[in-house]
Amino acid sequence: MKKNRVQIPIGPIHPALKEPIQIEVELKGEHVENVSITLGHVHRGIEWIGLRRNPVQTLALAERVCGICNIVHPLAFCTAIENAANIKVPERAEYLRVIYAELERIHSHLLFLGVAAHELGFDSILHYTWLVREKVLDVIEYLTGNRITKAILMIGGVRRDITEKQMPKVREALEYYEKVYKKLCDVFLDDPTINARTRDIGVLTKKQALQLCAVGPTARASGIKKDIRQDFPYAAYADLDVEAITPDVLLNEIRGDTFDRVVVRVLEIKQSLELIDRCLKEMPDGPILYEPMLQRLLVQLRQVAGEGVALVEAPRGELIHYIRMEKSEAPLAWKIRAPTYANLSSIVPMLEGCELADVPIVVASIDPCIACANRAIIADKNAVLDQEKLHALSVNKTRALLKGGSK
Amino acid sequence: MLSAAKELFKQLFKKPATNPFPTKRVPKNVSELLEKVKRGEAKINRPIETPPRFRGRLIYHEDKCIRCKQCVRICPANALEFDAEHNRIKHYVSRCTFCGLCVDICPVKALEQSDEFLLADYNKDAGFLEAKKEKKKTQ
Amino acid sequence: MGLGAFKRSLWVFHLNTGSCNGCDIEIIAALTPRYDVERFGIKLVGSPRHADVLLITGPVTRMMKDRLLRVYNQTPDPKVVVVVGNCGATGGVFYESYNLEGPVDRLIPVDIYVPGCPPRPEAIIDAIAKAWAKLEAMEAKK
Amino acid sequence: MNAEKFIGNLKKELADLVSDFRVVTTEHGISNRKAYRVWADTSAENFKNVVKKLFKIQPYPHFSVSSGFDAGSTIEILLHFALNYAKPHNLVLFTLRVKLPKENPKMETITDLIPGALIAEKEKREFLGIEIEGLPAGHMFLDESLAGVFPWRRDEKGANKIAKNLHKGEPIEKE
Amino acid sequence: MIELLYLAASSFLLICVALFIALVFNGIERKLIARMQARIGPPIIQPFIDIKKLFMKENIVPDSAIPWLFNSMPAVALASSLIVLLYIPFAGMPALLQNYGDLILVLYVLLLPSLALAIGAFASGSSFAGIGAQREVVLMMSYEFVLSVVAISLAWLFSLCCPQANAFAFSTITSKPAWLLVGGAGFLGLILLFISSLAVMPAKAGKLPADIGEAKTEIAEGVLVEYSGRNLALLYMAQAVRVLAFASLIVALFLPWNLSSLIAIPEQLSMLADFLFFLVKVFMVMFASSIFVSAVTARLKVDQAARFYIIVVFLLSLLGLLLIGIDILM
Ligand code: SF4
Ligand code: SF4
Ligand code: SF4
Ligand code: SF4
Ligand code: SF4
Ligand code: SF4
Ligand code: SF4
Ligand code: SF4
Repeated sequence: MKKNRVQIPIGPIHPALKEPIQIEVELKGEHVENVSITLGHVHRGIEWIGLRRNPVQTLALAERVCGICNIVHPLAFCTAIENAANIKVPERAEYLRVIYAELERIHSHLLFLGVAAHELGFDSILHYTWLVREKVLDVIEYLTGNRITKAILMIGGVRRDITEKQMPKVREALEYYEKVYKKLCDVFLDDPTINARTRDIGVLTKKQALQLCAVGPTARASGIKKDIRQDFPYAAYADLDVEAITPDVLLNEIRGDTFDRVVVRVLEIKQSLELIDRCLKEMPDGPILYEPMLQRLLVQLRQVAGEGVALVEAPRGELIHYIRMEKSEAPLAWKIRAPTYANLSSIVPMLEGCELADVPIVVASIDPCIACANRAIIADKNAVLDQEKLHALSVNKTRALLKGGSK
Repeated sequence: MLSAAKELFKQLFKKPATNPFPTKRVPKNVSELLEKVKRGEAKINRPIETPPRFRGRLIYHEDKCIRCKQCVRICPANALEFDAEHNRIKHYVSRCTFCGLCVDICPVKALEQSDEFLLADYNKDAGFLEAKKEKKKTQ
Repeated sequence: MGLGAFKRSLWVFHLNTGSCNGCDIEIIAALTPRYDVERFGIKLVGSPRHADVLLITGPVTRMMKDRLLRVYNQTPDPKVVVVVGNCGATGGVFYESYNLEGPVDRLIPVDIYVPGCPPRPEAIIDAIAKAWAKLEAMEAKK
Repeated sequence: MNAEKFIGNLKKELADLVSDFRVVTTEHGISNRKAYRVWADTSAENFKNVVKKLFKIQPYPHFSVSSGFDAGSTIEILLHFALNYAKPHNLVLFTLRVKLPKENPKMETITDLIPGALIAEKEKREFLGIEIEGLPAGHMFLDESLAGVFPWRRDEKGANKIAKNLHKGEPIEKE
Repeated sequence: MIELLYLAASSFLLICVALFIALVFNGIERKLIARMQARIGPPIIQPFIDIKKLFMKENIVPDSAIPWLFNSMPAVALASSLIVLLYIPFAGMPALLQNYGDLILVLYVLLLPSLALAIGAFASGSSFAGIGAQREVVLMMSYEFVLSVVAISLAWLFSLCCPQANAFAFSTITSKPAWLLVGGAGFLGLILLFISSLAVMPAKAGKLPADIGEAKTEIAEGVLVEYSGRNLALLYMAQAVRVLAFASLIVALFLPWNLSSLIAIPEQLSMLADFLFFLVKVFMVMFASSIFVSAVTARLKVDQAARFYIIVVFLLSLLGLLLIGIDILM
């Protein structure tokens, strides 16, 4: 329509992105010609702060890497320290960890569905999913004492048990979700407008997903059967034989588009419900902490010299924490890599060629939580990020490095 | 679309899911309303109930405290300070993360968490924890 | 002119200056059916020009400092600034860092603080009630 | 391929490129299933060859991230790879350590092999002041005012001098 | 002279009443949408409160804007939406300005608010607003075709049935319900025309799934982004009146029955009853075409919406025209 290009900065304070991140899309008419991403707006230097505090204090900090996945960050942090210090977590605690983590996944995926609907302008569904989500928040608050920040994990176990008396409420919530799950499927998978707005939009091929190190539902929607819960034993997932969900389970095909990423998340809600149910049934009795005395735990941690690394499947994908202890109060090194950090690069190929109207939903479809990605990374002021990457991609193609990777 | 449309249409005739805290609508005059509530002439709706484990505002039992300062040392947000002048612990509500680590570490249970969470204030230092308060909750 | 209409039609602009999202999702939750602040005429708007209330979360990172000031200036008077969550009020758990310029009240005047990490949605509603009370007090003085 | 066998392979392939090849296992759950973490050291010259070798053993090695810290006289960079993925319970978490001299920390980029490593490499450059050869020159990405500051350094280039205590409203150095 | 004064006074009265009704309907709409979303929702008088508040706020003109254009367009938008109402026969009463314009004119005037909005947005100099304005124009072009087909079909129908009258005049069109003039095929054709007019409503009203010009998540309120205070209040009212005007138009064209002609009502009350009945009809039209639809749909993209109007709805209306043609000619 118009020859000259318009640059529309989306963010850092754009209504579609509740968090500050700057995505600059260059438009030709309504079509996206060029994308560049700027981060760093919410960089708080968490890792650096963590090097000034003892591990138990840092646990509270890890919890505030992100307000949405605040089980998985402490979980990865604890697992890394336990790995460094050779701490064996009691079995009951491992099951409790899984229950809390899966409750969080349900809340996070429902939140995603609401946000996705909102990005499509479908606010009625935003209200519906967030109303449904209140139930799991109630359960989380009931078990941990707060709706959002759970403060439930502790190095060597969990801080609070699920007592027999609390079981009925948890069960009731599971039943409630069994019931609404069908409706959620109807709403998200059969709705013509949602379909029209997400099918074949923002495609990420399997090859691109591999090259850009995509993780979690983003990778699975492109057909990579990666899921840390399935691949790498941690907590009680070692006993649970989780299976990675790809969209072909439901649709018999994989397109790697925005719709597929919605499908994966909808199916994972069901999977989480089943996992919680199993854990409640199979959870063994026993202690929930390796060392119930906080003081003694701290003294012991001060003696640790060594390093540990942990992989955890967060709602948005693989999360990794690395920690190095050197016989002192505070750790020597702490590195967090949250899933959005890994998935962010995937936005660029997804957006190329999209229309402006698709930008919010495509960006939302990796379920970005910039809080985490930013805690350490910084930004590109120019449009370098994508150009470099596209260049790298083309280099890669010629080298034909992919053997098993392509579709 | 049809299933969503049906759900939404049905909802028209159902009761809304909203908890009308503190009043259903903006009160004509808030200060007057609060006065009336005090006198027992009017009632405001309760917020959604907090569960027994809820981690609200801290309560400090000065008489139990042995001044070991463990809580000051563990607090991740630097919200607790030892007030040497008055020989007691001082707590900044507007720094607290409500994590409960201080409660866990206190050897004599001189700290506990109440169910109080309606803490909004015009002054961020208003929340200093000065005197002990009885825990309201029964559980 | 009476502030009555102002009180019953607060339009809100939400700005994240480096929070962990915890407070932000509770703000959105306050809009959803369980809490529904629209019954008070409260509406989340997409442009600071339409706003009467700024809801600020987060400890203000280096990069967001200028934006915070700009948004504050873009908001037409009269306006109310509410800081949601402790990291915006004091820095909270992030109280020592090399990339923070906060807390918010060092940069712009703040009317109401909502302690919590994050506060429950109803604590945010409570803050709104306090805002009404403050507006009434302002009017009474005139 | 199960993890044990995969690790055997890995060890054989990397034998002349790495030193201190360690396998650490932890056990989880009632079934005591093992999780495998492999650690290995290599030199700045060899590290890229190791990464290339990984492509031989694993069709597309998943690069998770690189960590790094100031160890006093050296800067250690750790590259974390998730190998043998998509095989239930048999993922191998491989960490490759490269020690760089503090005076002249320099390493090659791997973005030509793994484009997704871009952000992690930039992060190392910004936070530890490592020169990454072949990584397109970007700007200083931390805010302009932070030029020359590498927050993760423990020496005078670190962030201590600019850090603030928000509760007190003063620089941290004063404490 | 007296005549003219009388006209002016009654126009003024009508405008006030219409403004009031438009805002009440807007309040009801917000309430109903909230209820569908399981919320309590704002009070019905919320629009009045909002507008009163907006008038109290500062009116900011951005530096990049062309001030006179930027400031005048909201008033133009409101005025033009109100004027439309003077042409439309309200509740069986002849329209106040019925001697000064016809259906064609009304359709044109009804375009003005959208145009004013687009011009104001261009004048604000914001790129968000610019994109919003572009979209608004594209959309406008796509649905106007539909409306012209509807107008032509009706006029054709009436020109054959009442050859002596001006077929485009409202007095003709509302003199008897179109439905009574046609046989089976034509009836079907009218239904199609009715449906296509309803389908245009969301776009005309700026409601989902076609609120593309304001798309909050993409372009931050688009055309409205730079407006504040008084200007925003005027635009808000213009929006509400525009919906009312278009809904009244649909009612006038397709649902002209009066309550008093259907059931026996005492003479003194018949005016009032007709008026209320008219409002009910308008509301039903709004509910079916705008309120309910916007609660249960996602936002379409401009090209999707434009394609929908140009292909689906346009064809539907053409088919309606064809059927009516068949009916008349055979
Ligand atoms: S309604 Fe949605 S897009 Fe709009 S400001 Fe709120 S969260 Fe953002
Ligand atoms: S002396 Fe006791 S309280 Fe103090 S650090 Fe040692 S174990 Fe902890
Ligand atoms: S992107 Fe995720 S974390 Fe961020 S506001 Fe949206 S839902 Fe919350
Ligand atoms: S991806 Fe990161 S920021 Fe987002 S929810 Fe997960 S941990 Fe939080
Ligand atoms: S609850 Fe946590 S943050 Fe609050 S004072 Fe206690 S330890 Fe500190
Ligand atoms: S830990 Fe308990 S006893 Fe010790 S100083 Fe704190 S409150 Fe007092
Ligand atoms: S029980 Fe433990 S924590 Fe408590 S006073 Fe004794 S040694 Fe200290
Ligand atoms: S106050 Fe707490 S929950 Fe809220 S944004 Fe800050 S750290 Fe997150």
